[in-house]
Amino acid sequence: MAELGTTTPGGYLLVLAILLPLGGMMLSFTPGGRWAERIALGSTPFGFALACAIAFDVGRSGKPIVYAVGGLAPPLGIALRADGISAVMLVAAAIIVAAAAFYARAKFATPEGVRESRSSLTYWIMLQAIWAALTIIFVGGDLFNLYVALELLTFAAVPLVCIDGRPETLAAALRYLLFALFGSISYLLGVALFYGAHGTLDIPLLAQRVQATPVVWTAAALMTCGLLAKTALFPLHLWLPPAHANAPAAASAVLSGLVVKGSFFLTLRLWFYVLPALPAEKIAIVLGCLGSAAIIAGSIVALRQARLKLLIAYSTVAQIGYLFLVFPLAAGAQSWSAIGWSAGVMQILAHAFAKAAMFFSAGLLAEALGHDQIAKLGGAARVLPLTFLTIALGGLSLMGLPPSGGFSAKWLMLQASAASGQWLWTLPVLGGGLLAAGYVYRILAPALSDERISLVSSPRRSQEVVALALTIIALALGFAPQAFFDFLEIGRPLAVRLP
Amino acid sequence: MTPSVLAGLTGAALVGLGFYGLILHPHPLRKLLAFNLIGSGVFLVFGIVARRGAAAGFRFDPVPQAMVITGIVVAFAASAIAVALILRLSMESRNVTLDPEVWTRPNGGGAT
Amino acid sequence: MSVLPVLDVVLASLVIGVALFTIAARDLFASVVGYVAYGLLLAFVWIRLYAPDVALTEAAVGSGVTGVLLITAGKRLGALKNAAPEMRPGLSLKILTGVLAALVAGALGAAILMLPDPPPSLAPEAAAAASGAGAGLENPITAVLMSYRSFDTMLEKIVLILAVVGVWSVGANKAWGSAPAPLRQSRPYAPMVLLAQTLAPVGVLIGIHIFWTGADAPGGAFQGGALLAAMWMVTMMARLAEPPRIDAQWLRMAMVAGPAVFLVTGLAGGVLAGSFFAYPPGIAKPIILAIEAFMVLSIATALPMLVAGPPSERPDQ
Amino acid sequence: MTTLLELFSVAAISVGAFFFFAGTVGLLRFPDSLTRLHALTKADNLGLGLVVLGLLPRAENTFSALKLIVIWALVLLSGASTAQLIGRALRRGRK
Repeated sequence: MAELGTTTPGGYLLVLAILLPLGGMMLSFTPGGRWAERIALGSTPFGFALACAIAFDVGRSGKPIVYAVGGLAPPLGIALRADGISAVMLVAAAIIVAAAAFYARAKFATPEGVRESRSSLTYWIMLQAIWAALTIIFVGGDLFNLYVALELLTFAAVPLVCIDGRPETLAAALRYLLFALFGSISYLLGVALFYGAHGTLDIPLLAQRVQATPVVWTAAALMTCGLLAKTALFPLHLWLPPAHANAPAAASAVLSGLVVKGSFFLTLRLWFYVLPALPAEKIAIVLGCLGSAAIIAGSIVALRQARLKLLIAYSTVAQIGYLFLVFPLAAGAQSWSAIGWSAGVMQILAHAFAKAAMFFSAGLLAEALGHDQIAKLGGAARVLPLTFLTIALGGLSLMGLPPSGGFSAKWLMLQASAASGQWLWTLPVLGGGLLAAGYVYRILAPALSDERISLVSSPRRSQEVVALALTIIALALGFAPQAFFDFLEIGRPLAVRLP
Repeated sequence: MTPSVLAGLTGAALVGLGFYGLILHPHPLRKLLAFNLIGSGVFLVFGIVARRGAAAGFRFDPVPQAMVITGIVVAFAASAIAVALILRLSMESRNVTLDPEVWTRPNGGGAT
Repeated sequence: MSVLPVLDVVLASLVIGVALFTIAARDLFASVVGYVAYGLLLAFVWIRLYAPDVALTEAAVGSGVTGVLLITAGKRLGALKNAAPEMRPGLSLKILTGVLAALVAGALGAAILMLPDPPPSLAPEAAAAASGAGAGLENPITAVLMSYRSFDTMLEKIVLILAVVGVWSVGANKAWGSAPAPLRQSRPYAPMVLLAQTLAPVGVLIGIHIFWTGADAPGGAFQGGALLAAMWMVTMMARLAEPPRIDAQWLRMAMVAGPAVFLVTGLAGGVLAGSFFAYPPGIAKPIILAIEAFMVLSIATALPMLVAGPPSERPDQ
Repeated sequence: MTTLLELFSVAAISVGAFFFFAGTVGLLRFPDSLTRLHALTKADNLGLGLVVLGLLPRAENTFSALKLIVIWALVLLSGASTAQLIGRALRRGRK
């Protein structure tokens, strides 16, 4: 384990990947105005290239790449590490942020004749801040450093929710902020106890030292509760639908596709990287049950929504539920845990791309029709074919029909349940798929009818293409080769049961 | 009882008190105060961890103390954003409530 | 020496008592005032935990600047006259929450009592690194903040800028670019003006002193910067100065200066010192002091802007 | 000489502490806000002044003695100003 504290050859890439959006953010803030947009857009290709370089380096060496910041190894210093899932998440985040940036040019370009406008500056700065925070979350190796990154993520996400300033968005943003603050303070309390018990916050060092003591259990419980509140796992999901549905589409896509995954990623880090040695079967079952409840409840509520964006937001609540099935399905060092692990990561990715595409399409649709009432979508597919194609293909992935990333994820989940003999988990997976089919049908069926509908404005082709491109990625994930799943295993610690 | 244990138990009590206030108070500013109480309780836990870690000629472990300083700054930033939101919300409407029922508007905008 | 334990118990009960008042007070404003008093009491607890640096931060930020923020908010809310929604929670909910809160506090208290003995500590590592990566800084906390965990410190300063943008973004579209509302609504008042005129110069000197001694004694960039911020706020309250326009270039550059210089030095470390965020040996201490000086500037400008709130459409009301 | 200074120091601090005590009693017992304010500022100014006076002989060097005096002066300044501000707020409230 000693090598996890020393810098590896490609390690400097991790620092650059973090500093690029941070520097871009500060550079955007100082001159402001149109520079914010230019810098944000201009930095996305570089960020994508860095993420790819990191993924390439991890794949080539077959080991995590590490950077000890300041040349000082943990426990005193802070280390950054990228393993298989970090690299995959970095690439996914870079793609979705870039897509959001290109999509948002239409709405958040600084208007003519103004030097700087409120919503434009806020959007471009917060987008870069979200990107920076997620990058740190994906590669951070120190629990306190990750806390600061979590707060950075919150402070960047909340203003996006209320960016158009209507009272209901302000209320949604405030509720989101309070939930998120509760989440991070609870996480921080766990961090304090971990430090008090073991004198380090470095993830691999902590993993070596932890024992199943009451202090460690308390710390783990506090951190998990905090992260669940931020991830909006049922029953702590109440803040999510109004927040995500009221934000502008260019922001909702990032919030739903990426931001909630940040805190989920840390939950994975906590249980699979910090505490793999803990006998946590019961915790895994509790998390799995909450996830199942989220799948069923979220989908049923989604079925009853009148507004398209709220429906998609409730669908996020349900899809987050699937993520938590990874805890019972990938636990331990069994032959089947790798299947469960692949399923979980695949679900993160498939949902990120499909959901971002659906929010983009919902935004286009609302702009073109002047509303997003599902009941009044009659005939809309005829006038907006590309947008509805995106919704249909994204829906395919959400339902879990082949060929799509969503299908792979759910199929792997079924396989893992079968292999591990935990048959009960197949019920929420299948039930959730059926319910998802129901709500996707609710959108598509009226849209495909013969009614006549008039457009307020016609959508931009470039925005439609961005949304379609993301769904195509979500579908392409369904063809991921075995090498991809092997890549996800790089750096995943296998449980070594404590005596 | 040593001062550090006493401070730790004080911290635990503050976390409990803040938790109670955060859940029960309907007014968001009161919730914010409760959140700050929890925050200071958590910082006290860091404080006793630092105090217990006195070694090598130091009367405290400097690492957790430095974390508290960072934490206080972050908590202040959080309070500032929350206060701005609360004030704006109360200017925009008569409701300062966060009750989802009040804000569920079936024909609401927010379409784009 | 035997008085101290009694004083500790008295202090702890006072802290909890004031916290209880903050939670239980009927009146919003009373609760806010209780919170400010609570912050000051906490500073004493920090002194007793041998944490003078934290005590300074708590007094300056946790109680001082946060106090101004909350009291201003309480007054503005009171002026708006839309009181809290009268939805008193029911008794059963109260009992349930109370039990839950007691459970949380109990579990936490038990965990604290069960922390291992001998306690783990990074103090030996910090002592060993003091002359190397610690750059010979006598104050180990400054060494942690500026060297061992400098990455966290840079991020924290960026969080402050982000919070400023977040606060500004809540304002109205029309107001964008103009200045925030003044910190006090009233006309200049002689005693306040006198206070600002006499206190501010002294306070600025003390702030710089706290920053400068921070390398070797309790204090540092944050505490010093917070004091400078407070002095700027006092002059704004006396209406000797008004909040600046939010699109002023000097303001934005001052706020970004600290983290930007930090980031650039961190990058330069990759070339000059062999590792990002490392300092070249020998000149580490002057470099750290230079970064801290810029951070003082950033903190002194960012904190008052966070308190002043979003840009306002009516600058003179 | 040292004993005399020591005695003076203890006496001054004790008298200062008494003023603080009296001020606190006043704060709790006086009937209205203005009189309470009077009690409070008396305690602050006089009590702290005496405590500082008592601590002066114990200061390690001239610089720290100077610091003590500056502290007293700052508390005097801020105490007096806040008392003015509170007093004005009270008078406005009565109108």
